[in-house]
Amino acid sequence: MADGTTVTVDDLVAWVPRFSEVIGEHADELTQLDSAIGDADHGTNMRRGCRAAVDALAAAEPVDVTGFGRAIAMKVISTVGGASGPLYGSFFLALGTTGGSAPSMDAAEPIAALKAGVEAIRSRGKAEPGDKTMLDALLPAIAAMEGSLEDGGSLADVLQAGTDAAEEGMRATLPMLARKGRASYLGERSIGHQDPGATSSWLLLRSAAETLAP
Amino acid sequence: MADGTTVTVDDLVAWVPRFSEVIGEHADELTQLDSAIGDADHGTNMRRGCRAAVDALAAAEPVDVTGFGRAIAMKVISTVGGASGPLYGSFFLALGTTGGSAPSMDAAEPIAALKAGVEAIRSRGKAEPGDKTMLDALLPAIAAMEGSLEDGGSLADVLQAGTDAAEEGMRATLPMLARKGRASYLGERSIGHQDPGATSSWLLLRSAAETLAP
Amino acid sequence: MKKLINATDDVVVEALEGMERAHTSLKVVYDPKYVVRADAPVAGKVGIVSGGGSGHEPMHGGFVGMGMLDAACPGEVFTSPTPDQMLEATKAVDGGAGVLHIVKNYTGDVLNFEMAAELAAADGIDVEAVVIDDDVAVQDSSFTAGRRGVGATVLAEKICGAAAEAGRDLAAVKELCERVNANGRSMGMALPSCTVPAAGKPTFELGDDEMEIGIGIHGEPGRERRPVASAAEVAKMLVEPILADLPYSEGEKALVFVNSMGGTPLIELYIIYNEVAKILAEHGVEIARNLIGPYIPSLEMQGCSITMLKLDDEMTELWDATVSTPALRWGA
Amino acid sequence: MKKLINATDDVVVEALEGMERAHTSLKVVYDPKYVVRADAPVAGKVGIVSGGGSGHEPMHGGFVGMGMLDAACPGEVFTSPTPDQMLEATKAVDGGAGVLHIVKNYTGDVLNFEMAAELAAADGIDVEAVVIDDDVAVQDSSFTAGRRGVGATVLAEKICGAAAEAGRDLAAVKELCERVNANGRSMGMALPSCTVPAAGKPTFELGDDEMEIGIGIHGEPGRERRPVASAAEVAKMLVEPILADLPYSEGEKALVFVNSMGGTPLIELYIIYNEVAKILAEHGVEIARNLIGPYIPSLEMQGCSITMLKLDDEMTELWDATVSTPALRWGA
Ligand SMILES: Nc1ncnc2c1ncn2[C@@H]1O[C@H](COP(=O)(O)OP(=O)(O)O)[C@@H](O)[C@H]1O
Ligand SMILES: Nc1ncnc2c1ncn2[C@@H]1O[C@H](COP(=O)(O)OP(=O)(O)O)[C@@H](O)[C@H]1O
Ligand SMILES: [Mg+2]
Ligand SMILES: [Mg+2]
Ligand SMILES: [Mg+2]
Ligand SMILES: [Mg+2]
Repeated sequence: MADGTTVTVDDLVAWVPRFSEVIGEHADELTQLDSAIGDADHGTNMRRGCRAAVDALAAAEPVDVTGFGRAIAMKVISTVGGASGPLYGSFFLALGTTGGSAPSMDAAEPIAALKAGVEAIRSRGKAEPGDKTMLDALLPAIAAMEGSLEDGGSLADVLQAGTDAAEEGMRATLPMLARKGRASYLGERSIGHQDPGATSSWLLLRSAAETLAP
Repeated sequence: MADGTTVTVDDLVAWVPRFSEVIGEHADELTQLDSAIGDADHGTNMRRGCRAAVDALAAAEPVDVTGFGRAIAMKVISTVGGASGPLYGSFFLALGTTGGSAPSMDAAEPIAALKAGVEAIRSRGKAEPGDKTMLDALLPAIAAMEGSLEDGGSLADVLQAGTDAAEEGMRATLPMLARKGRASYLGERSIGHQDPGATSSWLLLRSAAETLAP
Repeated sequence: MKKLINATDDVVVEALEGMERAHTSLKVVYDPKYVVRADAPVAGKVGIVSGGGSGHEPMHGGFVGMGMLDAACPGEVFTSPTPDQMLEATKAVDGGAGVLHIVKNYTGDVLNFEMAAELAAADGIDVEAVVIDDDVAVQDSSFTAGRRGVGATVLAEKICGAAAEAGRDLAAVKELCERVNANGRSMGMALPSCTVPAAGKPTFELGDDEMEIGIGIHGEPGRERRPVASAAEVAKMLVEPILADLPYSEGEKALVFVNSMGGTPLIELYIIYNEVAKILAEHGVEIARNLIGPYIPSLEMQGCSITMLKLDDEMTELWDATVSTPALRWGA
Repeated sequence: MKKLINATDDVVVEALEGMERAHTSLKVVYDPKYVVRADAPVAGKVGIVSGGGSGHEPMHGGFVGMGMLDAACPGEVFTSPTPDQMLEATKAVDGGAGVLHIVKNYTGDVLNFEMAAELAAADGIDVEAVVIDDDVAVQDSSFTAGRRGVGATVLAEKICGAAAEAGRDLAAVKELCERVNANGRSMGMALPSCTVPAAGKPTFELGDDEMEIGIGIHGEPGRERRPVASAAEVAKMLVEPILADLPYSEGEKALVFVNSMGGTPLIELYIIYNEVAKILAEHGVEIARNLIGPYIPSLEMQGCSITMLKLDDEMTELWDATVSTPALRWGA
């Protein structure tokens, strides 16, 4: 159980059904956003992948962070499809590897693990900040969490800071011109729409805050 | 020129542009009627055929009734298509043959020629009265014209009687269940719609009244 | 109306020009209009001519070529061609062994082909005609114009084309065509209707949750309107009337043709085919051959039709024979 | 939404079941999903695997067979397949001569194929990948994900399939695929959009007199919205950017592929082809080969795309070589 500073594998395992739940609630909205600047499947993709990940996790019963990351990553990669599948898959794989083969993470470790996940998205997708992708929610979130951590925030504070920054980053994608993914084909016309991937990334962090440090 | 009892080839030749004109005015309506119980082309078919017949007639310069009938029939047959093409084509062919190789028709002759035309439609299409086809306008018109003729009506009276009967016959197709042509596929659902072919047949007689005995 | 056309009056001619430019194996004659094998007439071979309204492409022009039709006469969209077209096409393909007209049972087609046959006979050509009437949606009685000719037409053209190519005589090809017709049954349905270019709006309007069962191929409405249903239910609504009309004994073989009405994509046709296959398996009918695709559509209408042909060995062999046309091609 | 489906979640699997039932030359594997030649692996032959979102049928499953693809991996509708699919398909077709992945340049496809190739390489299979990016509607710059892969994919699959069948080695087939890509250019347009089954309504809405120029094949909007125009104007809007991007010298030969986005009927494709042929004649480009039909559609979207491939003798010969797949078949 979360004691305010430690993140256990059980906490991580609780994160995924919650993420799946909020994705389910927002699936139509995500698909809606993707139909404006993409191909109208982001919500469907994410819902399918999250459900599968929940089942996979229940079956895998991981005992360490690496095992957790690997179990989800493989499932996400093989069920989400599209651009977001390999990206979120890489996120969980790197998170797990960095989190290590211990049953819990302490102090700065959870944030380092999240950061490794985000960096994996960046190196797989080769997007830059401002390209109007999920990175525009995730990178500011990492920065905010690192700042909050330095300021001595509790894990709950840190994750809340990350969620807030992700939400702001997500909203900031609205005026951006897309340079990566399907939305980039729209050029100027991508302006004025919020990025679906940034939106699901905010939900990822929000559900982390809710479950890792409740 | 029409003198009240005689129908000259010139009168017949004047009939066709007038028919073409009223078909043009009613083309959308005919197509509309055909879209309710057919395939939405009766107006288009008739307009195309009538225009071609007008040109053919101008080129052919027929000198007798047979020549008139043949010139139109061949053009109508080769331009209208659909069910109505061979039917109206047969009408003009038989009208011409019965009208004979004289430059005009007198007394009962024009009505006999019209009747032969209608009989040709009947034998080509094998429809019966009440089948919801053009015959339901044409057969009552022939009967009315023969009656008016017997009553000593002038050619104008006779043709007007025919037009009135055709109009009534056309309206009477509304409640009929179609048994011939494309509309028959609809069964019960053909009830409540006026037959497009009966409508164009009424226009055929109306334009005859206007031009053969003006 | 949104269509990739220039003027509505030029649709048929310009599409023919496109065909002529695309397929060197074909020749197109414009006055009167017909599409003919470039090597016609084939001496000693029975010629096969079909035709009908345009808007059902590839039927019939796309079926002209070695092993199938010798010529096709396109009418305006959804309108029968005229006798002068069939007469000239018949003359062009007569290789001395006579000509078979394959006619779909629509009043307009029948009357116009009839006139053409009379004219061709007067010119001394041996002409026979077979009227295809496979659509079980229409009650065949003296109170209707009879069943429409739909999907079985494609199968008859392929099978008779192979027989003619193999050197059978006119009587034999005609008899075979009647046999295909006697053993073929179809039924179709539509989700939304289609728009005839010259009419400018859909032939019939369907509510958001309605479909039309028993449609023909001219965009005309059908037997009944129903709430939209699943692929499994639709397959049942189409297959059951076919089997009721022409029952199959255990082990009898069928060619199953799942046709798109135009706007229904292939992925959905495969779903329908899957359901049809399941239904037929329950009835003990073996699907020996199949054809899946938009071969006799109605412009962009969404929906499908199913045709079943009860196969014998001869028909199967002729179906498998080499064919080389723009739309059907194998073995060549 | 009106579609001939059962549940939206079952669309892809049920269509695969239909394909499997319909085509004995194919085998379908369901977990993970791929369609493969029944005779795979062909010993000593380079295997060719492609894949992508579903909803573009016949691409890619309909192109599996002798002379074209060895396997195809279907994703959900308009969604890339996943690496486990490509990995298993790659293993299934590896006949010892290595495997070529033909990938359309969509971020999702590229990332998923990349992961699959890494996994296959780890399993000791020689894998090469070519990313097709022929869509001139997209500016190819560091500010975009680059040009999309569209119509040239079909041509690359046919030509490389023939080369693999003829026994060329992996490096040669890869080089050829890059050559096809370098010489292929496409551009597409839509009248109305299409509806992804799981989304339930059209991906984008167009006004009654609007069309969308420069669309991709995933139903996504394109380069610009314009008032609807005639077939002649549309042909010009699609061909001119292609020629601007890859000019043809007098006498150079092209394969012209006029593709339906799904809901546009063949009669209109021929009208477009006719206009394209006229434009190219003015530019002195000879159309040596053509392909006309719905080979890479977007469900029932109305509209078309044009692909031009600058042909050399080798590509022409490989294009003409025997192919036997559900969707493309000649010489067999
Ligand atoms: N190269 C990239 N790097 C990071 N994120 C990306 C990249 N390309 C796309 N994305 C993200 O993926 C989201 C779309 O995901 P999804 O709709 O599931 O996949 P697809 O675009 O293949 O349909 C976008 O909104 C964007 O946030
Ligand atoms: N067998 C028939 N006898 C007489 N008239 C007929 C017959 N069949 C159809 N018609 C007439 O033809 C009209 C339809 O003509 P049209 O729409 O031009 O041809 P099509 O039905 O081939 O599209 C019908 O309204 C009907 O009056
Ligand atoms: Mg998407
Ligand atoms: Mg009609
Ligand atoms: Mg008609
Ligand atoms: Mg997608």
